[in-house]
Amino acid sequence: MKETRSRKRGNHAYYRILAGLFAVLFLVFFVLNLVLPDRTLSVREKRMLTAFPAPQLDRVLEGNYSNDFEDYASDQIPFREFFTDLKVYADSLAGRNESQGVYRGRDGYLIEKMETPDDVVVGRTVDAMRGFAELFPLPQQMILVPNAVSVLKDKLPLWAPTADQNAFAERVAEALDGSGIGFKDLRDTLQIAGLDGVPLYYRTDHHWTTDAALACAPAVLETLGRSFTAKGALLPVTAQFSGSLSAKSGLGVRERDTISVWQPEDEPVILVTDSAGKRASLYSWDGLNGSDPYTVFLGGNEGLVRIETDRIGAGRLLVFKDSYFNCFLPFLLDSFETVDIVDPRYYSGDLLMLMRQNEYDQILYFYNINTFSADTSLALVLGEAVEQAGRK
Amino acid sequence: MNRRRFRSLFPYLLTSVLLIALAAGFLLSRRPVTGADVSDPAGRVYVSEAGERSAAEAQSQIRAARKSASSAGPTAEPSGTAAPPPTEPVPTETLPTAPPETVPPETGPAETGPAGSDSEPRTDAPPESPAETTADPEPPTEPESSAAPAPTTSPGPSPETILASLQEQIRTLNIDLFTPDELASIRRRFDGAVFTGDSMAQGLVSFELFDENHVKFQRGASVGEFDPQIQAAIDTLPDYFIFFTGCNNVSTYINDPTEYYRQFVSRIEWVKRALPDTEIYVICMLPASDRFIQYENYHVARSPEYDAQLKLVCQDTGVHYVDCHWMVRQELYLEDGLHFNLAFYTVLIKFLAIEMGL
Amino acid sequence: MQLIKAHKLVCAEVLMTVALIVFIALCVRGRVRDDVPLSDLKGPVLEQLAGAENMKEAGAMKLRSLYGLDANDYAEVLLYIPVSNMDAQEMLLVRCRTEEQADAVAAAMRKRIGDQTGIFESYGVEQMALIRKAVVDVQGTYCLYVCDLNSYQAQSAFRRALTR
Amino acid sequence: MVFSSITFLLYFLPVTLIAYYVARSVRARNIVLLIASLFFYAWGEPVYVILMMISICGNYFFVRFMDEAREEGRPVRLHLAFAVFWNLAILFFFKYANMMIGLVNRLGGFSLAELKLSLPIGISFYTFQALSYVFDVFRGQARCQKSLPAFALYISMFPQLIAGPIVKYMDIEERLAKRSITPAAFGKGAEYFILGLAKKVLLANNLGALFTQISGTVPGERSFLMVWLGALAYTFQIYFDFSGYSDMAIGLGYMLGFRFPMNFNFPYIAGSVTEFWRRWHISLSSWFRDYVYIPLGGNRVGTARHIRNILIVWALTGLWHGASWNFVLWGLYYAFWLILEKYVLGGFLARHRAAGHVMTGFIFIIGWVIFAFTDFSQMGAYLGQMFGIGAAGLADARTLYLLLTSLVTLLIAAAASTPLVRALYYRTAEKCRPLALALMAVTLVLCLAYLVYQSYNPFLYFRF
Repeated sequence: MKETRSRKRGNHAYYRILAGLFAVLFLVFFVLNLVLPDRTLSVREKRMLTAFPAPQLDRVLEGNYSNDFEDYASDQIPFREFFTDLKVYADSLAGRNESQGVYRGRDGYLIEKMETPDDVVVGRTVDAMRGFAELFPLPQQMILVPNAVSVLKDKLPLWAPTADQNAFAERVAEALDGSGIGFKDLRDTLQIAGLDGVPLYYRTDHHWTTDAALACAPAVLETLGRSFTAKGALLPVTAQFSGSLSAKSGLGVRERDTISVWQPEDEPVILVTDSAGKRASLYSWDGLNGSDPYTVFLGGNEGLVRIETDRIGAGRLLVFKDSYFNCFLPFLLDSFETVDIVDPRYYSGDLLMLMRQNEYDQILYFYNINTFSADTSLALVLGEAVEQAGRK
Repeated sequence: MNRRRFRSLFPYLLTSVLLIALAAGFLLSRRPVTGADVSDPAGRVYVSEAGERSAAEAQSQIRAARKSASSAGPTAEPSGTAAPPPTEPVPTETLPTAPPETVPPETGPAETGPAGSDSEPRTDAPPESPAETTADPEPPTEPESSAAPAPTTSPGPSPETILASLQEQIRTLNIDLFTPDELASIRRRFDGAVFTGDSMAQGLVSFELFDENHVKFQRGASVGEFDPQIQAAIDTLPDYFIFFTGCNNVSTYINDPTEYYRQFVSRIEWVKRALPDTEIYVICMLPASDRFIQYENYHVARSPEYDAQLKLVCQDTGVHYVDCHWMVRQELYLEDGLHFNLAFYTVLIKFLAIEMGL
Repeated sequence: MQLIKAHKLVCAEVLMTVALIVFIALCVRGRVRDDVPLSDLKGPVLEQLAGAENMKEAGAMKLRSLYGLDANDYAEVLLYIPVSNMDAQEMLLVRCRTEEQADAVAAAMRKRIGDQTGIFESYGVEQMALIRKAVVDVQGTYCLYVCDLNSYQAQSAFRRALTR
Repeated sequence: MVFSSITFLLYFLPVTLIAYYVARSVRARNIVLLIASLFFYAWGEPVYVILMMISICGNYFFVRFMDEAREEGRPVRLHLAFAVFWNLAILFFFKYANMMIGLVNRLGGFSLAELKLSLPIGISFYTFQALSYVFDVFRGQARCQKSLPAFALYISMFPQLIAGPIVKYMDIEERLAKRSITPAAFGKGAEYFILGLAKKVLLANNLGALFTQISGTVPGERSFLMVWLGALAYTFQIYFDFSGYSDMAIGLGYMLGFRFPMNFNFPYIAGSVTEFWRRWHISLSSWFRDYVYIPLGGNRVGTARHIRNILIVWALTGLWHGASWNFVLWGLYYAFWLILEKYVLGGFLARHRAAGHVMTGFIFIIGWVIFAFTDFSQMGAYLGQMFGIGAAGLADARTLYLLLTSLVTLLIAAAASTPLVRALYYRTAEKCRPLALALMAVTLVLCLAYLVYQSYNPFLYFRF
């Protein structure tokens, strides 16, 4: 071929050095990879790294072993964080500002995209809620908290595509119409608070801040027929918070958020009961220092948590919730005697028995839009109770 | 370096500088983060009294608030108090059991127990009721429960009528099980109670009568082997603490019933110290079925002897001994002949509710 | 001589063709089908079970509380639990969406055996007899857990229904 | 195993190269390379490695015994036909059986159950190499290979086993017996390998993600500009994926002392479809030319038979790329343009170079859309939208966002598909060596970074 001949005289010196460079790079890396010990935990990604997969005959024959080994090889590569940061840096040079569904917004905000909701899934959830309301015609409220992708729209990168949370909220409101379940979308409350300079969402995590929860407390309690009069202050407990969106996308690894906690002047006496036993404080301080500081609110994944307070006769509340409610709970404690909190994703108890055992005065559904639009557990838990009631 | 050579090398130098700049930018971006410390503009630091308070204190404060509220106004729901003890239940036909070989217990209850019992142990005098009493179960003695404050009898049929209907159901062996509403009200009344024991207690969970928060069991454990479960039960800060143990203890302490006595006393003392104002109930040691004794394990035939020890433990430690022998029927055992079926448990719980005055 | 030489070529051709056909047959037969709906599998497997009559179908909540699995993650799920929970007969059929999912389901099934053993170990004599015969089997995207006197017959019925 | 994986780069390659250079004689090196290649193949296909061994042994014995028979003057034409049929039967059964069953079911109304057989990786490549060996020996262009390991090495050598180039036996015959490696050759190999890896990992994978996102969008939400952006992205993805692999294969060949033929010669700067096919997947088109087109008479026959030859060869070329009818359509699509250029547009193209380039560009972009969609209805919808039928408006925010965030990659891709980038690199290598070396090192590290990130799937901890 004409083309290869022209390089015949090529500069051999260059290729000899390149050969040396290539050999050295690969040898050094090969030796380092064998010598350095395997790591078990990646703090940055908040996950366990794959350990050496012992070859089993059936896995090898099915051809799955090669995938296991590739996971191990790339998990245990030396300087793993260097490489992931380099990739993210190169992406930003190439103009990409989205990784794993998370946008790198302005002012250091990481904002999670909303996937187009599956109306069948949401329909099933709403039907289950209506069925449950017929079974237990107690006063019930649905609180829907919009996420940063809708409230902090101006922080999104130019033209960044995402599903519309406001339209979704309106669809849910329509679906709940006439079901006896009150509906409150906190969009306006949050926007007003935002204008007053309240920091509404964490930069590196998908949750809303305690400040935002405080700003919405009066509106939420009003829907529960109570008023939020408690006085107190929001005090910071950590400024080292690097949240789940940064772990998920690898972006914003240098950003840190501050978590604040509500310090009321007249603090109610409370007794918290969950699977780990009973404790007198709402907050889990070792959760704060663990791998996800947001678990300072109410601890890890609990199916059922019971809160008893010394506000006797203030009513008994049942809450179906996701993690957005955890930091809101302190604002309710003044207004109720007992608060039973069910997180359908982890609840495997008998909801019907729970309802029969306790005479609740009110039911509260407290969800953020991203989780609610893709949730299947609430429909499962409510549906099981309704079906059991039908059978007995 | 003459101008022409410089001009020809210029693009490469430019690219090199750009490359170095980008590399520097990247390395700078990986500087370790020195996060700000936690500073509140007004200098306040979060201090939570709730944090200092122990769970037990919190519970007692909340209970106190409830009591004061309930005495103030009728709205509070009736707090659990002991109903009046049942009058003379009529024991039906006695239980045919093989006469136990009599092994006179040499010494009184030992002083040392794992928790060092400081209650008034019967140091020297051997327990008066010699073990060789006939197997005829005396009628349930008067549990020396401290006189409870004026009981507010719950509405509905009086305990006596419930007990009579239970005995009738046992006699005719057609026992009606819990309806969902009955079970819900039973669970509400037993909300302040916790069971602990071996597979006998585990039956309460298997039959879904109570959830795991109210039953801390260790299958196959004799009285000295389920301390973790006792601790877990204590941690739930219950109003009522109920021991429900079975025949495992017979084989474990086969040659020393008094050791069984000593172990049980120390556990009860431990619970009394941990939960001073909690009422403790001990369900009697129920015998195994005849076919189990014949085919499986003749040791178990001596269970009444250990049951007698258990009664002594209750008398000595001043806790309630719940005698359920009258409800034992061969037909109420499961296939294994050692455990009981749902019908038996249902009657047991209804009877327990009466005994505890819930 | 030529005859043998000629034969060598023909023998090679025949031999290699036979080898090819055998390999193809093994491949085709070994392949597990992934188009079989659970409703077709339910019949053959259930009729093998000795304790089928005192079992009842259970829903997604039981699947979560007993196995910690979420029914929505899988294509189809079929769970049978004993009528009285003092018995140990149980059967779970899961049709996964991918083969990777099958590994996680199999692990949950093995953990279930451990839980059952923990419950019945010290006193459930008959129950332990069943649990010792419990079977976890993965065929492609199908996972089966059977705890019954005839678990092995149920497993072979499960495999027969899935291979060609 | 694939080249673009950490397992290959940090485990397989170093071990293999060290073992290869420790072995002194060519025979020992052949053995080392054979073992490594079989392990390489078995890693991803533990069952089908047996099929490849059957193909190797089969071809080895057929050709050897045929060679002996031919020396004794006995006719072997029949056995040759059987050998060819045997190889094609393997390829047909494992790759095209389901396609044909589907056809038979549709035409005859039967309902034969489809064979759920997964496609063995690289079967099209090693079958074509085996056939090239059979033809070369039969035509006397190569001597029969007496040593089974050497022949097995030719078929299963790991650099060109998975994605080619398809090496004709006669091109490699003498290097199987005698070859040497100089540091400069190793360096040359390293250069090819790094550039190939960069094409695959940095360009092909990223543009592939863009195309997947666009083709995955519901047709109703795809604007006119978006579908063209998607087509362009796929055009670059398929080129940089294929040519990246070929460059890596050629690079590894250099490191092992082989010289594999150039497989891609900047096809996207072709001025006509004919020239495009002289630059695209050269080893495949030359295989079809030598073993199918010329034996059929090539263009030395009348126009009608020449057109028939082009149709046959290009339909087969399309079919070779994948077991579904859109590939055949893709082949015939090019046959149509080749015939048109041969008999109609020839003169016009010679005179209007610029128009030729633009026209060829549109032709192969449309061609790649046919190639990309195995489902005709999706293909139809996509193509329709490319011509304005059913597109949701000229452009929308989503399209502009996709264009904005992939602009840099597209520009680099466009530059890299012309000889410009390589020419610049060679001049840098001569004029300012440290910069060239630095660029090579940075490129390699970047490729590793992107490969490591693929496994970056933090446990969705925040889902609680």
